[in-house]
Order: sequence, then structure tokens, then C-alpha cells
Amino acid sequence: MSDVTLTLRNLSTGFKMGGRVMNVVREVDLEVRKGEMLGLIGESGSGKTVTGMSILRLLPENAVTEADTLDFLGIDLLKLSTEQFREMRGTRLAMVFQDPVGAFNPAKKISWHLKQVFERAGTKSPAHAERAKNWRASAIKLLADVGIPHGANVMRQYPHQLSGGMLQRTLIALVLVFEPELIVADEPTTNLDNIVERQILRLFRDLQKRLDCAFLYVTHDMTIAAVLCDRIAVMYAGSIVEIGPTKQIFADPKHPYTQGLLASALALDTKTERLQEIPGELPSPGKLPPGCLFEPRCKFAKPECRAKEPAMVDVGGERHVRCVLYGHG
Amino acid sequence: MGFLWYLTIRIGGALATIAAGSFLIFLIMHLAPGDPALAVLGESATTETIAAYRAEHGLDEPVLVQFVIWAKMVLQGDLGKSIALAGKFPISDLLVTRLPNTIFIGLYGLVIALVISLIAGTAAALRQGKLVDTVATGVAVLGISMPDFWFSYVLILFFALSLDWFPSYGFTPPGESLIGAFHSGFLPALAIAAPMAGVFARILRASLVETARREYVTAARSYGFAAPFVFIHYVFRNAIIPFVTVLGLQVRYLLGGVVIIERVFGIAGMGSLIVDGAFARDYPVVQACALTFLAIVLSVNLIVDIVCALLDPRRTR
Amino acid sequence: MWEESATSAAFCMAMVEKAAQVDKNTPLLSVRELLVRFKLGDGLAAALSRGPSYLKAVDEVSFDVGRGEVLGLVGESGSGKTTIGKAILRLYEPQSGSIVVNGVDITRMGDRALKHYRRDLQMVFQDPLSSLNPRHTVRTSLRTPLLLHKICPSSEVEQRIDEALTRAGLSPVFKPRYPHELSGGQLQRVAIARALTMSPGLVVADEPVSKLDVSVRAQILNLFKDLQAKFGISIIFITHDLRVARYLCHRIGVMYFGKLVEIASVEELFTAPKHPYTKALLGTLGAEGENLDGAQVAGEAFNPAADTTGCRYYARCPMRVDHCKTAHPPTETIKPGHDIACYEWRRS
Amino acid sequence: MATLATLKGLGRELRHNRVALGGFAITSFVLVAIVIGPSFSPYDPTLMDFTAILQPPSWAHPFGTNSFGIDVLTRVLYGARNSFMISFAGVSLGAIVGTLIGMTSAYMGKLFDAVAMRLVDLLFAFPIFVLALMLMLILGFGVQNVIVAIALVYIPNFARMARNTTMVVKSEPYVQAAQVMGQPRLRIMVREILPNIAAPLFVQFTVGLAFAIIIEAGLSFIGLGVQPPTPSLGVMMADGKDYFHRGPWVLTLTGLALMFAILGLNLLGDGLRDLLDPRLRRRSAA
Repeated sequence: MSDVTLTLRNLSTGFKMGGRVMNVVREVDLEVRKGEMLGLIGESGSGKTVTGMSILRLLPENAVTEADTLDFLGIDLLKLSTEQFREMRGTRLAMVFQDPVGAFNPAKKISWHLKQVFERAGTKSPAHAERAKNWRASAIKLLADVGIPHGANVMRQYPHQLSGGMLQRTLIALVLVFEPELIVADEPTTNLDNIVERQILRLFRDLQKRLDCAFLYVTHDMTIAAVLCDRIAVMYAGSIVEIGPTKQIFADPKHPYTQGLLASALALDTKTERLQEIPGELPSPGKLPPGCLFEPRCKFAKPECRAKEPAMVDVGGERHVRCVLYGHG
Repeated sequence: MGFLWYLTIRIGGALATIAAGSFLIFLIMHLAPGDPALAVLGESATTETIAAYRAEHGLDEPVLVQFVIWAKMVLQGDLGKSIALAGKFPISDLLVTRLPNTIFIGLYGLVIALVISLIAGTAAALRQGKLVDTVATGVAVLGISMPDFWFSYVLILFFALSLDWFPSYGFTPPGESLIGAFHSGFLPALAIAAPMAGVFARILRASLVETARREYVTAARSYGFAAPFVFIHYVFRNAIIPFVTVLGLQVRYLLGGVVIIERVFGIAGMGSLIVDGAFARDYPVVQACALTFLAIVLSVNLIVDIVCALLDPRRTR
Repeated sequence: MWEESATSAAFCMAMVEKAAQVDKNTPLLSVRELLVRFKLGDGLAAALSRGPSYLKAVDEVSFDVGRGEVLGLVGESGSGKTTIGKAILRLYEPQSGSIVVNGVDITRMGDRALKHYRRDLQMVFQDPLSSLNPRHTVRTSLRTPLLLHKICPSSEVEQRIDEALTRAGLSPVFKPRYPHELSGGQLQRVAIARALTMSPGLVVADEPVSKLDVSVRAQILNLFKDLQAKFGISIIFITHDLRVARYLCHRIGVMYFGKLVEIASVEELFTAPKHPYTKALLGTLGAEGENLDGAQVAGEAFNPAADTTGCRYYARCPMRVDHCKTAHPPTETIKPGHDIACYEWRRS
Repeated sequence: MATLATLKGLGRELRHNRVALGGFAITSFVLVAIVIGPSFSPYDPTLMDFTAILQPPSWAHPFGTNSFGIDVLTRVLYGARNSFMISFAGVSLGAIVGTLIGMTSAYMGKLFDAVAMRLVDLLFAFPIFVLALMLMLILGFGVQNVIVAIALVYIPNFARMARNTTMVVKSEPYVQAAQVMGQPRLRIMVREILPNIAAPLFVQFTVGLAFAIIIEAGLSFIGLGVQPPTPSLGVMMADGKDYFHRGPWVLTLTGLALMFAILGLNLLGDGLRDLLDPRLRRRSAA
């Protein structure tokens, strides 16, 4: 498995609230491989964003992240000092944010943002230094690469003068200055309109192919995962409940939650008479049910589901499910 | 282009406000009890002389006409003559000697408050929840809880009466000796600065903490920029915009403090002039001083607006 | 005596018949050339700046909603779909045009007269948490309309509240709760229950599921479908998601920057769309990979603050010709029930 | 009922917020002291005792005596009561008038809004003591006029805050829902909007009260406010400054007591601001 870029084992993240830690991500195991797009699917509050931010150590100070393994291309990320980790950020690990408008310094022009990143790059290698010297030309070329033909004009603008789609392209350009080996994208198209969303999705796919990097794509939208991702991991209330290749999961979802999500998402793609519902509501992180977290909403629930949270079961074909219907691991 | 528009509009707005404000001042003074003619001519005036004076100064005209007459005079630099306080001395001459002292003390206090608040506010925000934060915010609350005139006496008690480092009374105008002005003005400036520094530091801290939570700060960290770079160019750069805005709103409190402090330390400034004028019922003096104070507040607000516009491209572009 | 009452009875009969006639022939809601505009910026700055000082959020839009019909309004954010919905409920004052409900023009009606028609027009909002007063319990929120419109004697109020909640799929145990104690799905059910207590003829639903968790959306969509079938209410369903519109609606209107560019029955719109924008939107549907490579819509969107003439879709349109730059195309009926605003639709 | 539940919730959260708790404790202590304190004092606040002139603080006279031999602490308690009542009346008047103007302005919009807000801007452009001073010239010096002056200082504050919050709340869906329901305007203002803008106004009231006490003291200190022999903290400090060199405790200790009361109100205001801030609330609830 030498092509694995990032390995997470038993990652838990919580927030300190008045003396105690409230976990929002629990026992997450993940691998993101070189050249693949892994979709991390979940609803709001499922812990998908926190998982992504934990990997890059971008959470606020009251966050507590613990893991058995956090390995990035043989580097133990847990052992790195704050300063060593900062050196990795941007250069080898990068992030694309949900709200492109909010991700830019509102007081500075686009050119300033690009210049800063190029200047930081300039200190890394002679090739980068060369680019940093001609940063303006390099920036225009980079902007053209992400689908902004008139880069020189865009660079003269302030962030609030550009559209969301344009800003998201620019944000991607900033990430590309270093050609990172792992990119985490957190719902990067949620704030965009349908048509622009498609353009940006296509841009992501083309980029990922060109860079041949590992890509973790966080989203709540099953249909986006379907068009974009090679594999998907489904999160529910802080845990991963199912993981496997996209095509197989869409053809044959195993976990009752995945089944429900897919049923309502895919049913809308054709004219249907009635949508299949998942009854009930998401549990709040303060009051998690005992045993399997999905049990209160599950139509296959059995008494044993309440006893303890089921372990991940290997069901073959690179697929894993956290459900007693498929054995006990 | 956008910026010039912004500037034109703001200056126009300030001029409109000062016009409306001067009318308000004029109206208030008009409503005040007592006959200005009687006040000028004294108790011995005859009915004829009073009538002649009223006719000459248009006092029998409607308020609006009187206001226009006064406004025309003010625009020509003639603020009228003092009636009780300084004989029939022109008020504009009084202002020329008084205004620099007030501006000096006000700016002196402002600079002290800014220095203290920038250091304390930044330190508190950077060490949020730590000891530095607790101490800084605690002292800041104490600062805003004390009357500045009382604090002046505490300062006098320690630094003038006990230690004898600074004079307890009197002020050397900056025109006479700049060093003397800085020395004799230190205690009054510090007294004005203390509550202001408290207010400023709290605002700066809140603004920094709020800005640090923004997504662009997280984004900046994700590019791997060093922490000091992120703090200066992302957090501080954006946090000072609301800070400066609120700073502008504080001028009216700051000048209120100056009025009393000037009396405590016996500084011949605008504050003591307006208070003395009020006691002497010297309406033209009070009127002129109020107008000057209004002009000062509006100019400061204008400067603050311009600074904000320069700091925040979203306002003008 | 009995003669008199007989005549009045006959009169009443006539009135009822007449009313019934009105019912059959006129649509429940008829919107004509509705124009809603907002000031850009405020005060002096806006007055002095160049460019238009108003934003036409809804620009001369006309459509009807029949009895028991569900009309979907689909468009991107900023297309004016929510503004239309709120203007129909008189939450925004229209600049011109008319809104006719049951044959009565309510466009300029005063508050007092309007109160009678309010019952008939209700709304379900996008954000369920802020659509309920945070200081009121569920009971208070539901009791207010019952008492305000004297819908039932005060002795029956509690029973009516229970019924309303049950109808919306919620247990009456929620009555003493405050909004922040409920989940998004539960809150949206309370909001629906509140709208239904007034037995409205028309409900405007403004993106009622977009703020809900994905796994809860299906519940609320089904609730709308069931209630509509049961009570025969007309609904204007505002959404950015064409698939959701297809699930619930009979007809769909597509909006682009304040203009209604195409309106047709669901089947017609999905099988034979004519407007290039509708086609582009439909092109974004589907879960299969190939459509990412499909037709890409080039160009930046219409800029309402700068562009004032020409077709709103000009900048992005693959079929544009010079003629399109002159003025936004007028609406023409290309088939009964299928209207479109495009000069070049025949080419598609 | 709603308010009762809110108050209960507030009481619960008060216990977790040390700042608010401290402010609450100090303010309660001050209130109790000025209400029942004077009746426990063995001294008379006006009776002069020329055998005990300008005595420094001692067990018999914790704050010393003034130039007439009157116990300073007793006078502080009486004076603080006056100062507090004057400030309370002034801020209340300012809050009521300001809130009315602000809410009406936000709800009516158009011309009323434009005119009212320009007037508010104008009032905002005057340094507060200049405003108060000009007012004193028309109305004359005295207690009522200090109240009016304080109210005039606070009307623009409350008007602006009430207008801004009403503007925000007015476009909230729940207010639109009330409109769609057909609730009359006045009822919407009172039932739907007012309860939701009350919290920030209340915080402003608490902090405003603190600063109003300073305004009262300042005006009385320079002789424009409460006139002696009526005791008020400002009057006492003005008195104390005349023989500051001989008996500095009169002015300093009176001011210290004043500062203590203001500190309590400021802390209470800060704490309440945190408690009532919906953003902070939600975070602590999640």
C-alpha cells in the first residue's frame, strides 16, 4: 500500500466546554490514496468538516484532537511541532474553504494574496524562487489554468468585487502555487449556484487528475460525490458508518443510513410518486443514544443494536460497514 | 474615483450637520431667559437705548432672520462680542488663545489612551483567558468606572502633592513652551486618557477576538503563513476598522471630560471658557464655544470616516 | 315572513352560485406585470453614484396559480423568486403591476381591509428557527392566529392546536416548548401547522427544506405532498432545486435575475425545455459522471448593478445573436400553458 | 410566563458567569446600602458638628468628617441615593423616549425615519457636557434639569440602538409571519418585536446608568447640577475639592464609593451582554 498518502487511525476530536470535552468526531479510520478523490459525506453536525480541519490542525484552541496514527507519506503528523506543521501547511497539505468570499482578506486586493503565497514559495526552492521573482506573470498563468482568462484584471480587484465562482477559482489557484500532495476541500461549492457549481466541480476533477494528488472532498451532497469521487466514506453523528468505492456503494448501499440517504437523493433524479423517508432526527452530540447511533431511526433495529456501538465490518471488495447486519467484525 | 465621491459626500454631510447644529445652538440660546440687550447695556439702560439696540442688532426680527444675520457674521469670522465675561472683547480673539490649549490637552490625552489601549488590548486578545487578559480587562473596567475629574485629584495627590513631579495647578500653553506644555499637561492628559484607554482597550480586544474567528484567518493559516504575519496582516489589519469607527464615536465623551478637567487644573481652554460663560450668562460666548465644540466633533468624525474608508475598501469601492 | 326569508335564501343561493362561478372561471391567484424594486445603497451616496439606483428584483412578471395547483418557482439566489413570494403576501410593496386573489385586487389594499384576505394567503419560511418568535412557546405561536381571526371559540383553542400539530406530524407534547428546544424538522412542522390553522387557499413555501438536514428533507417534502392532496391547497413552492420542484409541482416557472424566462407544466419543461437557461439548469442534474463534461455555460452572470438593457441571459447564452442585446425579450405563448421569453427559442 | 421562564434561565446562567455575578453582588450591595444604610447611621447628614471638623478616617468616622464636621460616610449614603435616583430617572426617561423614537423610526421608515435620525445624529455630534450645559442655561440649575440633561444625552443612544435592532428583527421571518397572519402593526411592535430587542436595550440601560452617575457627579461638581445643601456625590466632591489639601479624604473616599457603585453596574452590564448575546448563548448550548 505504498500509494497511501494519508492514514488516520482512531482519530477523535472534541471541544472543551466548561471543563469537559464534547467529542464530535469519534474513532475515525481513513486512508486517502495518491491520485484518488475520497468523498467524506455527512449531514451538518456529522463531524465531516471537523475531521478535515483536524488533519490540517486548523481548529480553534479549545479543540482536542487525539489519534493512534496520523501518517502523511511516512511523516508522523502527531509528532510535528507547531512550527514544523506550519511549514507543511500550504506546501504539502492544502485546504479549500466553503465560503470563497469569507476566505479572502477583505482589506487586500487579489494580487496581494497571490503575491504573499508566491513569496512564501520563493523561500522553498530555486525553481520556486524564480517563479516568485516573476510572481505577477506566474500568477496570471496560474489564474488562466483555473479558468480565469483575464487574470491581470482580476488581480486588481478587491475580493468583494468578484463573484463567488471567480473567488473560488482564485482560491484554488492559491492552493496550486505549491502543487500539494493532499488537498482537503470543505463543501467548496455549497455557496455557489447550480451552473457555477458544475464548472467548479469539473475544475476540481481536472486538477486532481493533473496533479495526481490525494484529495479529500467533504460534502453533504450525494450527487456531487457520485460525479466526483472514486471512493466515499459516509459519516453519521461523528463516526464513519460505511466506506467503499463510489460505484459499488451507489449500486448496493449496505448501511441502513446510506440506503436511506441514497434512496431520497436518487429518487429525486427520476419522477417518483413518493420519497422514502428516514424517520426521526439527528442525535445531538450532547445526548448520543447508547449502542449504534443510528438505531433509533433504523428500520432493521434489533435489541442487540443498543448494547454497544458496532465495529467496522469488512464486507469484501474494499468495503467496510459499521452495522451488525453484516456480522460483528 | 469612488473615494473622491465618498469624500465629497461626507464633507457635504458634515457641513449640513454643522448648519443644522448651529441653528439648534442659536435656538437654544434664543430660548434662554434674559434679554440680550439688557445684558449688554446693563441695568441703567433706558427704554429708548434698549429699543435702539434691538433695532440695530435685528433682535425684533423673527428667529430665522436673526439666525441668518448671525450665521453671516460667523461665516465672516465674527463671532460677536463677549457681554459679561471679558467686557466687550471679540470672542474670536478669546478662542484663538483658548482653542490651542484644549486641542493640545485633547490630543495629548488621546495619544496616551491610544498607546495604552493598543498595548493592553492586543496583549489581552493574544492571551485570551490567561492572566494578562484578566488583568488588562479588569483594569480597563476600573478605568471606565471612574470619573475622570476624581482621578485627576488622585493623580494630584500622588504626583503633585506627595512626589511633586508635576504641578497641581496651572498650565503652560504650548505656544510659550512646548516642553512646559508637555510637563504641565501630563496629569490632565492622563486623567482624560484613563477612562478612554479603558474603553478603547475593551473595543480593540473584542474586535481582535471577533476577527480572529473569521474564515479568512483560518484560510491564511492553511497557506502556512507564520503566526505573526497572520496576526498583523489578517487579524489586526481588519480589526482596526471597527476600532477606529468606535473611536470616533467616543469624541463626544472625550470632550465632555476636557470641560471638567480644564477647570480642575486651571487650564485656560475651551472647557473652562464655556463653563465660565455659562455662569456669567454670557450667551454669545457659550454660543461660540458650543459651535466650536460641534465643529471639533464633526471634524474628528470626518477624519475617522476618511481613515475608515482608506482602511476598508468595501466602503468606497 | 317566510316569503321574505325565502327571497333572502334565494338571494343567498344566487350569491353562492355567483361566487362559485367566479371560482370556476378565475384562477385563485393572478399576478400581472409585477415589478418590485429595491434601493441600492442608501441616502446621498446612492443618489450621487452613477448607474441605476434601484435593483429590479422582480421585473414585470406575470403568472396564474389555479385552485389546488402547485406552482414551482425555480432559480438561482438573486433571481427574485423569494421576492415574488413575499410581494404576493404584501411583505414587499410592489412598484407596479397587480396581484389578484379570488378576483379581488389586493395590490394596494390597506392593512385593515387586507386582514380578511391574510387568512387565505400563508407562508412557510426558509429558516424554521427564525420563523418562530424565540420568546413564544409553540402553543403561543399556534394560538395567536386562532384568536386573531376568531377561528374557533376560545374553549376549543387547545383542541385545535393539538389537531394542527398532529396534522403536521408532531405530538402535542411539544406545545410548552420554546423554538430553540426543537430540531429544524420539528420547527418546520410547527411552522406548517401554524400556516394551516388559518385554512389558507394558497401557501407560499420559500425553500422550506434547504436549511434542513438531508435526512429530514424527505419527511417535510412528503408532508407538503400529503397536506396538499388532502386539503387541495394551492402552493407556490420556491426552490433552487429543479428535482424537488419536479417531485412536488404541477407547473414550474424558471426565473433569472428578476425575469420569468420560461413557465410550463413539469412534463413539458423536463421533456421539451425551450429556454437556453432552462436547458443549462437541466444539464446540471443527474448523478452520472459524464454530464460534468457536458455543455459548460461560459461567461459571468448578468450584473444587475451595471447592465440595464438586453436579455438578462445574454452574457451566458450559447445562442445569443446581436438582436438579443437590444431589450429583454417579451413573453410569448408557444403552446397553451407554455410561455417563454426568448427571441431565438425556435432555433433550439 | 415567557419572561418568567427567561428570568429563571438567566438566573441559572448568572451563576456560571463570574463577571455578571460580581456585578450583581456589588450592585445589590450598593442598592441595599443606599436604601437602608442611612437609617443605621448614628449621624445626621445635615447636622453640623464644629467640634469634629475635618477629622481623618477613624472607626467612629470610617470616611472621616468634612469641613462642617458632618460624617462623610453618612452623607455619601444619602448623596448616593440622590445620585442614583437622578441617574435612574434620567436614563429611564432617555430609554423610554429613545426607544419609542427608534422603534417608530424603524417601523414607519420614509420621512419620519429620515428626520428623526438626522436629529439623533445632530444630538450625537455634541459633546455631552456641552449639551447639558446649554440645557441648564434654559432650564436653570437643579435636580429636574440634571434628569432632563441625562435623558437628552441618552435619547440618541437608545433611539439608534432601538432603530437598528428593530430593523434587524423586523425582517426576521417570525415578524413577517405575524404580518402575513394579519396582526395589527402596533401589536407586532409590542408582542413580536419589543421582547426581542429588549435584551440589548436592557444592557445599554445598565451601562448607561453607570455613566449617568458620572454625568450627574460631573455636572454637580462644576456647579451646574444639583445645588447644595442637597447631598449628591458630585456636590460632596465639589465641596471636598475646596479643602482638598487639608482633608483629601472627603473627595477621594467619596469618589471611591462612587467608583465602586459604577464598577458594579459596568460589570453587571458586561456580564449581561455576554449572557444575552444569542451567538454566545447558542455556542454554550451546542
